[in-house]
Amino acid sequence: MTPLLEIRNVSCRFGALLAVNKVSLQVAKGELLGLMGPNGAGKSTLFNLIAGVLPPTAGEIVFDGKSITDCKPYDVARIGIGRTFQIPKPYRQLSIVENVMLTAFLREKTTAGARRIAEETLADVGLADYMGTPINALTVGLLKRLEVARALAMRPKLVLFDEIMAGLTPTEVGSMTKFVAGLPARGITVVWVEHVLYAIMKTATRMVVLNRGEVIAEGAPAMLARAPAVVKAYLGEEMDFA
Amino acid sequence: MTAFSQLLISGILIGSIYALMSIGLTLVFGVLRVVNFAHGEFLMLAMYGAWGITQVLGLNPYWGLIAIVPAMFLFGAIVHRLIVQPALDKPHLVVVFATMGLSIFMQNVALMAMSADLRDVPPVFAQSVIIGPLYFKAELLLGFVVTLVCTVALQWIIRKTYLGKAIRATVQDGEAAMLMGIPVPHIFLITFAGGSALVGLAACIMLPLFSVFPTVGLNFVLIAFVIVVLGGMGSIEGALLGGICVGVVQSLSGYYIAPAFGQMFFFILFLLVMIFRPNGLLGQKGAANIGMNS
Amino acid sequence: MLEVKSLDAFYGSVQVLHGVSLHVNRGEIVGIVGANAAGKSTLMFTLAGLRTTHTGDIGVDGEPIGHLPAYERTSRGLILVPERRRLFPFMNVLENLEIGAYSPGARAQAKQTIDEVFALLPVLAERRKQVSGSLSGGEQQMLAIGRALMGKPRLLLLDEPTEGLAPIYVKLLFDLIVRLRESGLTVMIVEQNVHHVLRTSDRTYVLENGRVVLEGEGQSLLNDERLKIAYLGL
Amino acid sequence: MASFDRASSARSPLIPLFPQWGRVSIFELALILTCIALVVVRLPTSFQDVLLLTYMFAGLALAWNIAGGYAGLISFGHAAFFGVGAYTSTILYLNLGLTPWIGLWVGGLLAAVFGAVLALVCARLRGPFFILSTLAFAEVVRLGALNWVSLTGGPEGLSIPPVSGYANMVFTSKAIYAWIMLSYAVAIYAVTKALEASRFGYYLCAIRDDEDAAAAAGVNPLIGRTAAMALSAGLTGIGGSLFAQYFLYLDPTFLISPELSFQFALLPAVGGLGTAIGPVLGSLLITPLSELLRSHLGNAAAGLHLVIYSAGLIVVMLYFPGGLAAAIAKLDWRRRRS
Amino acid sequence: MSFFLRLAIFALSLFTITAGPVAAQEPIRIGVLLPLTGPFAKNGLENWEAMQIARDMINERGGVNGRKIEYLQGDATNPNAAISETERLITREGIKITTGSFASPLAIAVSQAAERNGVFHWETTGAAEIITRRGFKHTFQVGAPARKYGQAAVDFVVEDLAKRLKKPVADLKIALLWENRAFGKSVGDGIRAYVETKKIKLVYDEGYDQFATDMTPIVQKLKDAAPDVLIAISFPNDAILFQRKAKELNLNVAAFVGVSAGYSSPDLRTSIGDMVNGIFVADFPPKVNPNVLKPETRKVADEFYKRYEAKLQRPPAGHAAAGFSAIWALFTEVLPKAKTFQPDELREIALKLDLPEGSLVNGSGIKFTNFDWADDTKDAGQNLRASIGVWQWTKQGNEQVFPPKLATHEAIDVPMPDWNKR
Repeated sequence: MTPLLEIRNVSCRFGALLAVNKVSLQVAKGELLGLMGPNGAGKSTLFNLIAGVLPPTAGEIVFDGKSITDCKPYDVARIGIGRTFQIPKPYRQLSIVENVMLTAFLREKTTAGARRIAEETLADVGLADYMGTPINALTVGLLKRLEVARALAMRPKLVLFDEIMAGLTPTEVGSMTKFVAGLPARGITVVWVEHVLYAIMKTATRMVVLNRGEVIAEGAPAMLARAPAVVKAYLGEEMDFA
Repeated sequence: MTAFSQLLISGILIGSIYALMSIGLTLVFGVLRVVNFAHGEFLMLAMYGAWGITQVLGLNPYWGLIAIVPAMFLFGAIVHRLIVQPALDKPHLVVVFATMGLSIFMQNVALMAMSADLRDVPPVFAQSVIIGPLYFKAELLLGFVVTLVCTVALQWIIRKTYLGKAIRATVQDGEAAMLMGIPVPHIFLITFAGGSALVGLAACIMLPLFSVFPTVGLNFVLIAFVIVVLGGMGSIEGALLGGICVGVVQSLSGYYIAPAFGQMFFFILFLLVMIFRPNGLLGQKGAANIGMNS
Repeated sequence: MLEVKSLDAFYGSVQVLHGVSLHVNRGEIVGIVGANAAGKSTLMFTLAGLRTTHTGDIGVDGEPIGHLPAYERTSRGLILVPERRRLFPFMNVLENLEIGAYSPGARAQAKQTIDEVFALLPVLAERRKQVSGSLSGGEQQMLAIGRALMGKPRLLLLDEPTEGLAPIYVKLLFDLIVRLRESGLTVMIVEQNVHHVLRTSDRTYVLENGRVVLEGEGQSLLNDERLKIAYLGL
Repeated sequence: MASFDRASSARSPLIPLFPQWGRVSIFELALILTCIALVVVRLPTSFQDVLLLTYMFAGLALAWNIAGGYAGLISFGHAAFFGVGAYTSTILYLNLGLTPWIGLWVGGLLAAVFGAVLALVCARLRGPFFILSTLAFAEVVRLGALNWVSLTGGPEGLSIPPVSGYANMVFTSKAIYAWIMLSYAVAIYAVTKALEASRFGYYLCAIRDDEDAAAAAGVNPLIGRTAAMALSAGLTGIGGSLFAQYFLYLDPTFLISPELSFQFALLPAVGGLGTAIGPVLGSLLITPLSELLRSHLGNAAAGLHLVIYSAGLIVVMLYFPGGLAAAIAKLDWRRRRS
Repeated sequence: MSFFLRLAIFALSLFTITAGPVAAQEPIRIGVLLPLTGPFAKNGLENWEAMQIARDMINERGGVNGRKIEYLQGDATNPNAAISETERLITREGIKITTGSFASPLAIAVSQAAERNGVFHWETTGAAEIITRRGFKHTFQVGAPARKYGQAAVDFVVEDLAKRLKKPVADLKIALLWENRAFGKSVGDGIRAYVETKKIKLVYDEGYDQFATDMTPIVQKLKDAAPDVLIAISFPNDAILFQRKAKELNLNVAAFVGVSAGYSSPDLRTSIGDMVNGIFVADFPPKVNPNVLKPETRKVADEFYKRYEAKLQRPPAGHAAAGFSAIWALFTEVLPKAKTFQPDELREIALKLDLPEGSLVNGSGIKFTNFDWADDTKDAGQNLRASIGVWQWTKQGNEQVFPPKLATHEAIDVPMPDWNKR
């Protein structure tokens, strides 16, 4: 079976910095792929390459059999890739429902239809009670959920989640984890970057570890958590103070 | 050939005067990210002040500098305190409209106080300076020299003095500057007041060249905007370059095309630069995006 | 030295810190660890007086400073080296250092301090005319610390100082922190790199979701399972 | 772009204050009915010119608001579109005898083309750079109009013969003009309301609030910005044609002036950017106020009325940055809290 | 909101109703539209002073048939405001007669608004040809049409200067420079057409923008063209800029004829000092040879000049004198004959006027065209007897030099000495 998303030897360079270095990845349909790595590992850059925000300096990205290497973000969205932003980017002058409607418009041209999808999606992510709240009064956690709702309202084939757990309370993390875990069953493939590792470790079907722009490990979560390279990359090296 | 040289050099000279009057604007623009739409009226006020000094004391306008520059510094500080500072943490449009309101306000106060008469001072120097076949007004040459000195001095202040370094630090990273103990609000105040003082300097240099009347600012303010953006916002040497570009384009287009098109050609030049080099000729990368999001 | 009591901090209307209380004694190295977005940087900014609004008390040597703007806290001896260094990229090393000594008290001694900083961080002396944006990451971090030292701090706050640094620099950095403490400086350090912090610090606070969830001494905390849970989710 | 503070995130902040029927609140309905009544009752006949100017500026402010308020394209060059509209219908009428009833659509179309060009020219510019570029653009259009003498009459401008008749769209009765201007304003109000309810309208708001997020939602920001500017410019151009038919004289220097562009932007800013009701409130407040100040203080001392007007403007901008609409909404908030 | 608006409008309408005087002899109310703010304000305010003097003088003489004159003022700062203000005065104040408006674009605008409302407009100084070529019935232009300024300038060059320059007319090199606004372009067009009939070719003919801040290219082009006579139509600011630049770049012409506002303004001398000496000005005569005036006009003229100088500490400029002349003619020649004060009646009276030159304070007469002007049948309401002359700046002040009938002095300093000899 051909993978839904295939990244072939993709590199991205900012001046002297090679942020992503010849990364190759395959994401199968229905997978929940976790991407982990310390700060500056290149996770967000990789996301931006897939989402069309950045053009890769080398390599190719293929989605659903078609190359999306040169696609703009709006093209990528239209072919069915949803994404969240690490720092939430809500439309500050719109209401919560309207925020979600904007992505829903990709599936439903009428306002009423989009509103229906938006309300369903909001209920889905547990924001049903907040529909009347002004954006500026939302906590980080709620904004993250709003990001998730926006990415899902377009009924994507693939979603890119970028640190959706950061800033959430433990209970929130719990319910969100459960929610994300259920997505593949609904036909949505997930690529997920997360710093709150216990959430992703429990959920992901497969993990990829990035460090300094390169893939350093790949495999089942439980296995990776013990891998020395990963622990080293994450918790830092032990230092010799002698 | 003589005609061309004359036009070119005259364009450079007048352009340097435009640059001088724009430096204050570029400074404020660069540091506070604020477009002062009342800049032309600041110039008008300072020219009236210089004119008043020549009338009351019978001195030539250059002496007016001694009083006008500090007076405009004070005026700038007051305007900053009353209008600009309260608008800084508000959306960008607030300061735009507030300074535009100030512009109308000052124009009409001037009209009430001074009437619409043109005010002039007699020429300071009796004769043009003649070099070969070329003629130059001595006041213009002096203005050119003052602009150069002023640009160099300002560069020196910005590069070498503590205040200058604090200003640059504020521009490069306002938050980090605060962490280093730089009182950023005071830096803003000093910059705005200093920019106004520079307008005062420009006014004294311009008074022997141009008449002053309540709406004189309108004749110059668009030129100043073009120069500031053309040169790259906040870039002092950019303002000089932009000013000279505008002066030369104006001079050559008036001669080789038609004077009836007036400022059209440098507006077109301006739009072209905006399309192809949105950061201006000497502007820092990303300058054009400043003010985009809060 | 530093006393923080039931600090609530907000970005706009969003509350990020919830009732954080902590203290730092003179001459201590205190670490703050926690997962991403646990509120570590917010705590630092709030202490330095930037970005957030807050309720609760912040006191330095018994004097409340919570109401002061950032630039006045500097002259009270509280200086933050912010995350990602935040150097003035178009200025050279020397100028960056000079700016560090902006507050009046520090400026008077700037010439002397600069020699001390160069003695402490010889790499900066070599590069004094180089534009800071062109320095390597490690050099930049040294400069950021040097710049802060120019302001004659009594309490130095370091936010993620090892981020993006090569191991050699990480070691250098922690050596430096220890030396600074020996010269009488109090240091508070926010780090992702748990090992480093716990090895170096006298006491460490663990933040989670804007709350202090753990407090303890270095080594003992490293062996505390609760840390791993808070941090790694293991 | 600059986001104006609004007390609640609802697009019509007045809704909570007033009961609503479908998309139209009682407040809006009452406002429109009052506007109609003011024309119908003809009580203060002598105020009809102020009234019709108020309606015209309400329409123009609404048109500006589509670009400036919804799409975040703060233009200080809308007088150029106004001028293009005015000149087009007038030139077609004077040279080809085409009735302005048709000419105004041509004018609007041409103005829309100009708007699209401006949006594309300024595609990469934001903030003050965008503002200054629109200003420069309008100046280029003005100087073009001034110097294309054979078409525009140059500095002497164009005069439309004041011969009344429905075909030439010239009337002696102020009431008819008031009706026309009112229809214009109501039509653009309806366009604005339709925009608010449409996918396109949401797209514009998204581009204004966060271009990256909009792109992630499948919105092409360049196309959105261009379309918004073209729509806004086109409606402004139609307003220009109506203006020409009322004033009957076009002078390039004052028609395409920065002052006029500034006025277009000012009314929505005072009333409340990015709301349908804001520009209307702005025009209802400012236009009569400036006319009355001029007529009552113009005689006292030259310039005094503008001194008062501008001082008021500064105070309003500094203390009510969200405009009247936000102020009213805030009022409501306080009421609900207490 | 709209309730308060309505309340405000209601209150204001009450105010305007009650503010009207209830005297038995109601005053004659005239709307004066002048630019009191903005770029034209200087001349507008001067004109306003002259008009106020006229009102005071007529009221002191007992008014018009016992009825006082009352002015209602509108600030016609630009054409749009001019139309609004005219509409306001007409619709809200019920004005039936308007006057003003100094500058051509304003005159075009004001007359447009007046005509559509069927109001009688007595234009004092506006000059653009288009004002009287739109087939308006109630617009009368007492000042001169633009072409007349140009004709006066060219006639002066041909009939007087050529002799003094000792050159045959055909050899004269004439340059034309005009400011690209309604007045400048209109005069420029007039001169171009007129010199063609005289078989003279212009060696230079260009307009420049009103916001010009640098005259170098123009002066340089003129140096290349090296004309004997330069005719320039300017507003004050550009006139000063031009003269300074001409001196700076040493542009010498044998004779310089400036047209109207820029060169006739009395404070040109305070602005550019002795550089004014020798410049000719084609404009309304500020002060004509008193011998050409009718005796009673002479008395009025003396009083006007005295009052104006007492009030403003300077003699009136030509346009102020013209404003006075025109409004005085309205007070003394038109209004006394009116009974109903309806526009149509006023129009009949105006068309019947036949005042020889020398009847008005500035030496003009009045005879209006009514589509019957020989060389242009499109014209209606244009004053055929408006006098435009040429006067010269001298060391002492200014002297009328042309036409010979109005002249007080002979032209001097022809050719003008070069800049370095002045």
